[in-house]
Amino acid sequence: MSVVESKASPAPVGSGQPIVNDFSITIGTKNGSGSQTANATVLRALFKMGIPVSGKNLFPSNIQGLPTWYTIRASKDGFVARRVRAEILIAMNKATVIEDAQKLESGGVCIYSDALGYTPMRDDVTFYPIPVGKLSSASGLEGKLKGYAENMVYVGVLASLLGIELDELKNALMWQFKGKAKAVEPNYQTIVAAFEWAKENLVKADPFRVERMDKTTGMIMIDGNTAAALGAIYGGVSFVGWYPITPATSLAEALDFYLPRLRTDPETKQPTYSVVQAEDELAALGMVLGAGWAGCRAMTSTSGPGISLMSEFAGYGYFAEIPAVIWDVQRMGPSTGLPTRVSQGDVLKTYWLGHGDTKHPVLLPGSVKECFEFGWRAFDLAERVQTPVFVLSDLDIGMNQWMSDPFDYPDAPMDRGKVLTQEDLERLGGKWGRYRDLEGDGVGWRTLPGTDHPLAAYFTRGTGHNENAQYTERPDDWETNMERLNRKFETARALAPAPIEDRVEGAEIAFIGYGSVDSAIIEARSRLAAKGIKTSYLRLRALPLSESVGDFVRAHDRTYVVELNTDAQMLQLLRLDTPELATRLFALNHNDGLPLTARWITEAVEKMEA
Amino acid sequence: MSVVESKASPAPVGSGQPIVNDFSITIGTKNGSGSQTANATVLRALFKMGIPVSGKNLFPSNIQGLPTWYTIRASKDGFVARRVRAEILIAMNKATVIEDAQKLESGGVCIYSDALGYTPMRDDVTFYPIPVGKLSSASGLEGKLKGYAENMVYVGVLASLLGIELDELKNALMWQFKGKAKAVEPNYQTIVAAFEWAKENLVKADPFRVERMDKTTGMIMIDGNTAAALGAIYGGVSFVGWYPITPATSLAEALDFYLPRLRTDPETKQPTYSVVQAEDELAALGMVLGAGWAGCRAMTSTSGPGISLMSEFAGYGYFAEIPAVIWDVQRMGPSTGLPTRVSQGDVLKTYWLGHGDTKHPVLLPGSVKECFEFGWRAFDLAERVQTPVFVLSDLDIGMNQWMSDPFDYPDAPMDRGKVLTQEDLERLGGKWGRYRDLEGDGVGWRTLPGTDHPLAAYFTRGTGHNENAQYTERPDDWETNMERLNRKFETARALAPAPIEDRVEGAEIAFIGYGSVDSAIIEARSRLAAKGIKTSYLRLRALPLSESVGDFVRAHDRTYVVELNTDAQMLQLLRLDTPELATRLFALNHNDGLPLTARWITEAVEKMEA
Amino acid sequence: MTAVSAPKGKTNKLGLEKTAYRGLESTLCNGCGHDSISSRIIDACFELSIPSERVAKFSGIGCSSKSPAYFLSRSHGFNSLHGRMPAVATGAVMANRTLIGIGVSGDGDTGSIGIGQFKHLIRRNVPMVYIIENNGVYGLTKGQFSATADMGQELKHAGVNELPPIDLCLEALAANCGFVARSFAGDPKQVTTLVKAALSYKGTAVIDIISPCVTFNDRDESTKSYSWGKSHAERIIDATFIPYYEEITVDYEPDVATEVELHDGSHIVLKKLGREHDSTNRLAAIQLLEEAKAKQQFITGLIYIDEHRADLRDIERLPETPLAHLPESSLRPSKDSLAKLMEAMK
Amino acid sequence: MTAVSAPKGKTNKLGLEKTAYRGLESTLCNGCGHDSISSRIIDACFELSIPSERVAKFSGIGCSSKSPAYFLSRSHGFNSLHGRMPAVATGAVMANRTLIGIGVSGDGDTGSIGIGQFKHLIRRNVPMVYIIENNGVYGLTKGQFSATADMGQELKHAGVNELPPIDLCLEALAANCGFVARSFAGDPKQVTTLVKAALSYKGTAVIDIISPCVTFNDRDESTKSYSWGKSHAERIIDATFIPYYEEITVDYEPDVATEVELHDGSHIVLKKLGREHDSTNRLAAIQLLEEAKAKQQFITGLIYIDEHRADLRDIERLPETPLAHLPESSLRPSKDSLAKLMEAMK
Ligand SMILES: Cc1ncc(C[n+]2csc(CCOP(=O)(O)OP(=O)(O)O)c2C)c(N)n1
Ligand SMILES: Cc1ncc(C[n+]2csc(CCOP(=O)(O)OP(=O)(O)O)c2C)c(N)n1
Ligand code: SF4
Ligand code: SF4
Ligand SMILES: [Mg+2]
Ligand SMILES: [Mg+2]
Repeated sequence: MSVVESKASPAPVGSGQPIVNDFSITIGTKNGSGSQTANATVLRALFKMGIPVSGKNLFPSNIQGLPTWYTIRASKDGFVARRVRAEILIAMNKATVIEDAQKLESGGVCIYSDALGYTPMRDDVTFYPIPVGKLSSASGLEGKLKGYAENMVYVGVLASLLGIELDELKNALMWQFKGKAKAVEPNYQTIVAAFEWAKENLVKADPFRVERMDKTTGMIMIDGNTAAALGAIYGGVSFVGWYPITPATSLAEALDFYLPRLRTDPETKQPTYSVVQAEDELAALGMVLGAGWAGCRAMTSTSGPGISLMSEFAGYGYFAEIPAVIWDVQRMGPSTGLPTRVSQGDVLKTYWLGHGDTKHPVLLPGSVKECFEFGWRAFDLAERVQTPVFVLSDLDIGMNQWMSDPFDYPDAPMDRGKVLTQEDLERLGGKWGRYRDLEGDGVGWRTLPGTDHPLAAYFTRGTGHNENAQYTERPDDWETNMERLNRKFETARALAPAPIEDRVEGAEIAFIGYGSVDSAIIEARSRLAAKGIKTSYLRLRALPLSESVGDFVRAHDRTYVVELNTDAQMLQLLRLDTPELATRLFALNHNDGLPLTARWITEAVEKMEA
Repeated sequence: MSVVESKASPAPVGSGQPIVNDFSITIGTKNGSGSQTANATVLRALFKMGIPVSGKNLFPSNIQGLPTWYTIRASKDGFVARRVRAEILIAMNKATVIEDAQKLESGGVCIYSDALGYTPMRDDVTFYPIPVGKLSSASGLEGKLKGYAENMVYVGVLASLLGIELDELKNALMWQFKGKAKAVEPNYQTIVAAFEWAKENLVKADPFRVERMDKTTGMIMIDGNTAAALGAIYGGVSFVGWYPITPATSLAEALDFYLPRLRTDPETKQPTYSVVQAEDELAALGMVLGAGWAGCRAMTSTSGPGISLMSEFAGYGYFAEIPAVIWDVQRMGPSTGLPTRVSQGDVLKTYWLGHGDTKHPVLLPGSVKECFEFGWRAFDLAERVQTPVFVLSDLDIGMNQWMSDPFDYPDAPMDRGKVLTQEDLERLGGKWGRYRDLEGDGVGWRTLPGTDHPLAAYFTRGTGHNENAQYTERPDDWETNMERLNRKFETARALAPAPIEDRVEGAEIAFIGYGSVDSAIIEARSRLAAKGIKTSYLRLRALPLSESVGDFVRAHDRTYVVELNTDAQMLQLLRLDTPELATRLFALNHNDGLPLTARWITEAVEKMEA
Repeated sequence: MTAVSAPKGKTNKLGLEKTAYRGLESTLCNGCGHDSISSRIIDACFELSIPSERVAKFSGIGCSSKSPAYFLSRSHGFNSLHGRMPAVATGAVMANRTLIGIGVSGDGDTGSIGIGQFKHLIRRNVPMVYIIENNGVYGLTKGQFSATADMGQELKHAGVNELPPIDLCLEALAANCGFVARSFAGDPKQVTTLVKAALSYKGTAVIDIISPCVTFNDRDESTKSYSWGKSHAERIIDATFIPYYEEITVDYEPDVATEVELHDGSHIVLKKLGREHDSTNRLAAIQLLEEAKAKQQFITGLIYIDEHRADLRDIERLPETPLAHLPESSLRPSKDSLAKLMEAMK
Repeated sequence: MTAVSAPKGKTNKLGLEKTAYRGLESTLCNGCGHDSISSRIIDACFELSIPSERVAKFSGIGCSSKSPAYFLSRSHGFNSLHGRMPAVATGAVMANRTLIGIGVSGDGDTGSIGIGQFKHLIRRNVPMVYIIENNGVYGLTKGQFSATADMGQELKHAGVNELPPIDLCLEALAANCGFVARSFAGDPKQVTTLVKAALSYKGTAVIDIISPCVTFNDRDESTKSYSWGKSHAERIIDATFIPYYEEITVDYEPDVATEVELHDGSHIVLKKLGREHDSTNRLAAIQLLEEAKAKQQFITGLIYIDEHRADLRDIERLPETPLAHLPESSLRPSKDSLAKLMEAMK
C-alpha cells in the first residue's frame, strides 16, 4: 500500500520509466452528480494536446444516485478501445471505491476523495487522497452547483499529476460552456486551486505522464448518434417519427437540435422537415412508412424493444416496398435487458424482422464517420431499392465520444429511385405497373400520392398483389412477386457498402468483425502481430453479405467472427451465406454489456489457436 | 370435346379401365353460397364407405361472393395430400368455370351447372351439364336456403356417377345436422332427386367409380385446430388470451366450444378455465404471461401478424422465464400476405422471436393427431423448462379435414415443473433463489404469487437480474445468467419430441420435412420408390433440433429439406446446427399458397438428381 | 358483388361525371352497410368537385378497411395494418400537405386494437376525415365481438357480450377532437352532408357511422342493425354544408340554428331538430352522448365542432411546398455548412 | 437514495410493524413524488392489515414503474413492458382470484404507449388498483413530453409542448371505470385514504396522482410541479374510508355527505368540500373534470364511484379455487370423455 501523504516517494510496482500518453483513467462517481462536464473537460484537453483519446460512459439505468463510471483512454498509438483495467482511478463514490480500486491495473494510481472514508488496501497502487470538499470551495459555488465544482477538483489534481496543460483545460471549459465566462470561471478557479494544491501537497510517485503530440490535428470528436443525425440531415431527411428509448434517444435529440440550425429555409424561415414524437414505436414506424410512401425521406431511431414492436410494420414495408430508414442503436439483452449497456444482439432480428419470409438490408457503421456516411447513404439505398433499410449502431458507438477525421460531404447527388412523375405518365400514356420489373433489378416504378394524372394512383397493400398492385390470390402471382423481391434483394446486395478488407500475406487466420468492435480488433491484431501472429481482417459494412466475403474466408484456414452477443449471430449469417465454408468460421463472441477489449480478443484467439 | 347430352358414350382419353377409389374432386363455387355442407357430406360419405379421403378448402379472404374451391381426394392407397390437378370438377361458379375446366386432368370429368352459360372447350374431358335450378326445387326450400339446396344437387349427381351410397349420404347429413330431421330431409330429397335425374339422363362416360372398402375403420375425421384445442383442454389449459385472426380463429373457437363441455366442474357447474378475447395480440400474450406467471397453464393462438406483434412479450417471457404456450397457425407471406393460404414461413421468426439473443422451443406437429398430442405436451414442456413454447401449425393442417387414428389419452401426469410451495419454503427456511440452477439443467425454482410465506416473493423483470432475481448490471451476472439460459435451452432440446426417422437401407438420398408437408412426402417417396429411387425420411417434430439429425444427414449423400416457404427457413436452421454437413443439405422449398403435392416434390427431386 | 354508386350523367365543377369517382366493384356482402357509405363518399367528393388525385385513402384491416378500394379509383390508397391506419395517415398527410386524407376503419380496427393510435391521431389533430364503419362486430374474421358491441348483444358463435361498449364519439371528444359526428348508413343524405363538412374541416374529423353487418350482426335487437337504426335514429342536429363557392341561401331562425365558418370559407349551418343541443359546446356534446346512452337513444348529426384547434400541419409549421416535393437544394445543407460544423467539432 | 416510509413501531391487526411493508431502498431521485406515493401505499396496506403475500405488484417501464420494488417486499412483483402492464395484470389476477393487484404506472406508460391497454383493462373491469404517477414527462428517458404534458409546458431539451393533454381520469370515465380518483403526491393524507378505498373496491380503481418529477418537470409554472400542486390542489370531495371491521363513528350532515358501501362491507363516506359534486353521478364527474380543466383548476378527491359494475372475475364466473391452484383432476378431463369424443368423430 502506498498512500502519498503517509509515505514520501514510494516506488510502486512498474514505476521507474515514465509512461507517457498511454493509460486509461476510470472516474467512479454517483449518477446525476454532474461529473460529465469534468470528464469531458479532461477528455478534450488531452485531445487538444494532440493525444489520441476516447471517452466511454459506463452508466446505470437510473437518473440519480447509482454508481456510474467514465473511462478515458489516452493512447499514443491511437488505440481507442476500452481496456479491461484502468491504470488510473478517480474514486468519488463511496459505494464502489473498494471494488473500483481492486480492479486497477497493478502499478496503477488511485486518486480518491478523502470524504469517502476509504482506507487504501493495495500495495501495488499509488494512492492520492484529496480534500475535495475543501478544494471545491475555491469555486465560490453553492448548493447544487457546488457538487459540480467538486468534480473539477479531480480535474485539477489529475492535471497536476499527469501534466495536463491548464490552458487546454481552460479552452475545453470555454468550448463546453460556449464561451460563457460566468460558467467557465468558477470551474476553472477550482481546477487551478486543486492543481496548485496537488503541486504543493502531493508527491508524484507514479510513472504516468502526458506530453503534447500531434496525432489529433484536424480531427473532430463526436458521438455516433450525433454523427448519425447529421448524416441523416445531409441525406435530406424530411420526416422523423420516433419514440424515446435509451440509447437511441440522443440520435433523435440531435436531429431536434441540428435540424432547426441546418434545415430552416433561409427565405421563409420555415422548417424543411417535420419531427413527430410518436406514442410508441409501432406508431413511429407507421408514420415513417406513411411519409416514405408519400415521398419523404423518412426515418426513425430506436433500440431493441422498439425493434420488436416494429416487426409487423417492418414486414409491411418490405412487402409493400416502401422506403424507410430505421436506426437501431443496440443495447443489451432480450426484453428490457440492460438499457445502458452495449451489445450487438439485434443482427438476426433486424435482418429478418417481420414474419413469413421477410428480409432487410442492414448497414453496419463501424465508426462515427460511417454513422455520418450511412446516415445519408441509407436514404439513397432505401429509395433506390424501395424498401426499409436498417442501420445497426450500438450504445458504444452511438453514445460515446470518438475521434474522427472530419466527415466528407456526400460525394453524389441524392438517388431518389424510380419515381414516375405526372410528365412521365403523360409520356407513357398512363401505362405503367407499380410492381413491374422493367430493368431486371427487381425494383418497380412508383408514383407518389398527389400526382396529378388520372392513372397515377395505385393501391398499396400488405396482402397479395400482382404487377399492377391489384389484389390477387393466384399462386403464380405470388411466386412471381416473391421471386422479384428476391431479385431486388440481390440489387441491395450489390449496392450496399462493400466490406473493407485487410488481407495480410501469409496470414493463416483472419478476423471478421463489424460495428463498434472494430477498435478492439485493430488493437488486438497489433498485439498479435507483435507476438508474430499474422492476421487478416475483413470488416463487414452491410447485409446482405457481399459475395466477396466467401473469397476472404476461403483464403484463410480459420476465420474468427468477432461480435458482441451471446448467440454469435453474424457467424450464423456467414455460415448460411457460405455453407461450403461453414466449418472454417469460428465464433469469437463476447457479451457482458461492456465495450469489447483487445485483451479479450487476444486471449481468446490464443486459447483457440493453442 | 364430349358433352354427354350431345353425344352418347364417348371414349374420353384414359377411359376403358374403371378407376376405383383414386381421384380428386374440385368443387368450384362462390364464397358464402353455402357449399360447405354439401362438400362435407360427400367427404364423410366416402370416409364412411371406408375409403381414405381428405378435404381441403381453398378459400378467398372474403365473406361472400369471391370464388372458392373445395377439393376432396379419395385414395385407396391412403394418400391424402393435395393433387395438382383434379380428375373431377364440379363447376358451380360462372366466374371461374373456364379456368377451372382448363386445369382438369386429361381424361377427367366436368359436372357443371347449366345456369353458368358455359360451353365446354376440351376434347379430353367428359362434360355433364346439370339443371341445378330445376333439381333444387325438389328440396321445397325457398330463398336463401334454396341456395344451399343447389349444392345438394351436385351431391346427388356425383353420387349417381361415382356410385356413392345414398345411405351414407343420408348418414352424413344426419351427422352434420345432429340428427335434426327437419334439416336433413329437404337436403336429402334434393340429393335423391338429383341422383335419380342423373341416373335417367346422364350416360356414364368416364372411368371413375367408388367402391366400399375398409381402410378407415375406427378412424376419426377432424381438423388440426379442433385437435389442438382438445389437446390443450386435456393438457389442462386454464387461461386463454386470444385475438381473432385467420387461420387461427377456429382454434380459439374450438376452445370456446369444448371447454364448457369438458371443463365445467360437475359439482359447482363453474368453469375451470377463463378465456379472454383480448384487444390485440400484444395484450393476448401479455395476459398469457401474467397468467402463466401466476400459475395457470396459459395459452394463445395466432398467425403471422400476431406473432410479429408478440415479439416484445415473447422476448420478455424468455428472459423472465415464464411458461406459456403460443400456437402459430401459419398463413402465407410477409405482412398481411394471404390470410387464407398456407405457408410455413414463420420458422425463423418464432424460433428467434424477440430481440437480443432470444430463442424458443418450437413444436412442429405433422398431423392432427400430433396437434392433439402437442396440445397437451406443450404445457408440460413450458412449465418444465419455464419458458414460452411455440407450436407451429399451419392453415392446411389447422383448417382442413384429416383422417386420423383416434387420439391417445395423455400417457403421463402433468409436469408442473419446479414450483416451491409454502411447505417447501418452510422446509428450506425461506432460503431459495429464483434463478439458481440447483440441478444443472438451467431451470430454477419458482414460487407462485400468493404463496403464503414471508420469503416467497421475488421480483420478475425483463431487465438484468441475478440468481436471486435482484436487479443487476454486473457483467459477470449477465454472463452467468445467459449461460444458464443456454443450458436451459439444451434441456429443452432433450425434452422436446424427437424426430421420426425412416432410414431405408441403401438410400442415397433423404428427405427432411415437418408439419403439413408430411403427407406429400409420404406419397412422393412411394412414387420415387416405384421408379426405383430409394429415399430415407426424417420428420422433424421440434426445435431446437435433436442431436440425432446430424447422424441422419451424415448417413446420406444428399438430404432434401422439404418446406413451404420462400427462404428455405428450416434448411437454414439445419445448416446452422450442423455446419459440417451444410453442403449435404439441399433446399426443396415451395411457396405458392397451396398445400404441397407429391408431384411437385417428385419432379423437383428428379430434376435435382438429374 | 355490388357496384357502389351508380353514375348519373351530370358533371361537376371539374367537368367530371360521378363515374370518375367510382372504385372497383365491391367484394363485400350484398347489403353490407359499408358499401352504402362508399357510395356516400363518392357522392360527397363528386358534389364538392374534389380532385381525386389529391385524395389519399387510408385504412386498417377488416371488411370496412377494404372499402377504400371501392371508391375513388383515381386516388392513391394505403390499406395498412390492423389498427394502425392513424400512424400511416399521419406520416403521409405530413409528407404532402396538399393531400386530402380520407380514412375508413372498422369498430374493431379503431375501438379494439386501434384505440391507442386513434386517440393520439386526434390529440395531434392530424388533418383527415376519419370514418368508422361501426357494426359492433368483427366482420372479416366472421363474427366476434368488437369493443363497440352492446352489452347483452348476442352473436352466433361468440355468445353474449358482457362488457360495456366503447363510445367512439365520446372517445374522440375526450381526446379533444374538433369534429365529431355520428350517423347511420341507412341515412344517405345525412352521411353525405357530414362527409362533405368533414372534408372541409381542418383537423381530424371523426364520423362514427353505424353500418350494419348483414352477415353477422343484423338481428333486429342489435343496435347496429338496419331495422334498429331505421326505427331509432334520431337526427338531433341537421348540418347543412355549404361549400365556400356557394352562397348561403338557406333561411333559418337564428335561435334554432348556428352557422360555423370553416377555414376554407365553407359554412356549416347547424339546425337543432326537436331537442336542445349546441354543437359548439364540448361539454354539451359529452352530455348529449351520455344522456342518449342512458336512455338507449341513437342520436345522429354533427355532435361537436370546434374550428379553432391548430392542426398538426400548423403546429409543425410545414412549409408551403410539400415536404415530399422539396428539391435536393432544400434538403441537403451546403458543403460549406458541413465544413463549419466540422471546424466547430475540432 | 431515499428509504421510503420510516417504521413506526406500532403493529397492525396482523401483528406486523410497518417495516414489514417496506420495499428496497429507492433508487429514484431525492424528492421524487413517486417515493412519497410508495410510502402511502405502505401506509395504506399497513393500516388495512393487508397480507403482503396476497398482493401482486405490477408495473410497466419508467421511473414510476420502478416503484413496486420500493414497497411491499413480501409481495410478488412483475415489472413488465412499457405500456403493457394492464395485460399482464389481467392474466395474473384472473389466474389467482385471491390476489390483490396493485399496479403502478407513469403518465407516459399509461397515456402514451399504454392508452389502449389502459382503456381495455377498464372496460373489462379487471379487479386491481391502478395508480398513475403523473408527472407530465418521461422521467426515465430524461425529459420528453408525455401525453399528459400541458399545452405550453416547457422542457429543457424538448422545447414547448403544443399538443393538448390527455386527462386520464376522463379517459377512465369514458371507458366506464367504476372508481376514478385524482390526488397529489404532496397530500399524503388524501393519497392514503384513496389507496385504502381503492384496495377495497371490486373492479378497476384508477387513481391519477400528480407526482412531481423534481429533475425534469418541477418548474413552478408546470401543473405537475410541487409548488403548483401545493398552491392549486383543491379537495373537492373528502373521502373517508372505513374498513369493514370498523364502525362508522363519523358524524356527518346527510346533505353534504354520501355513504357508499363496498362489496366487502367497507364504507366510503364522501363529504363535499365547498363545491357541489356527486361522486356517484357519472355525468357530474365528467362535468367536474371538464369544468376544472376549462378553469385550470386542480381538483382532487374521489371523482366517481360505482360499486355495482360486475368485475371480470364475475363475468368469467371464476370458480372459488384459484385457477392456478386447480388440481390435475379438475384440469384434465377423464379418459372416458376422450373416448366418447373420439367415438363421436368417427
Ligand atoms: C394484427 C392482426 N390481428 C388480427 C387480424 C385479423 N383481423 C382482420 S380484420 C379483423 C377485425 C375487423 O373488424 P372491424 O374493424 O370491426 O371491421 P369489419 O370487418 O367489421 O368491417 C381482424 C381481427 C389482422 N389482420 N391483423
Ligand atoms: C418499447 C419501449 N419503448 C421505449 C422505452 C423507453 N422508456 C422507458 S421509460 C419511458 C417513459 C416513461 O415515462 P413515464 O411512464 O411517464 O414514467 P416516469 O419515468 O415519468 O415515471 C420510455 C419511453 C421502453 N422501455 N420500451
Ligand atoms: S361480413 Fe359483414 S361487414 Fe363484412 S362484408 Fe359482409 S356484411 Fe359487410
Ligand atoms: S427523473 Fe423525475 S420521475 Fe425519475 S426518479 Fe428522478 S424525479 Fe422521479
Ligand atoms: Mg366491425
Ligand atoms: Mg412520467
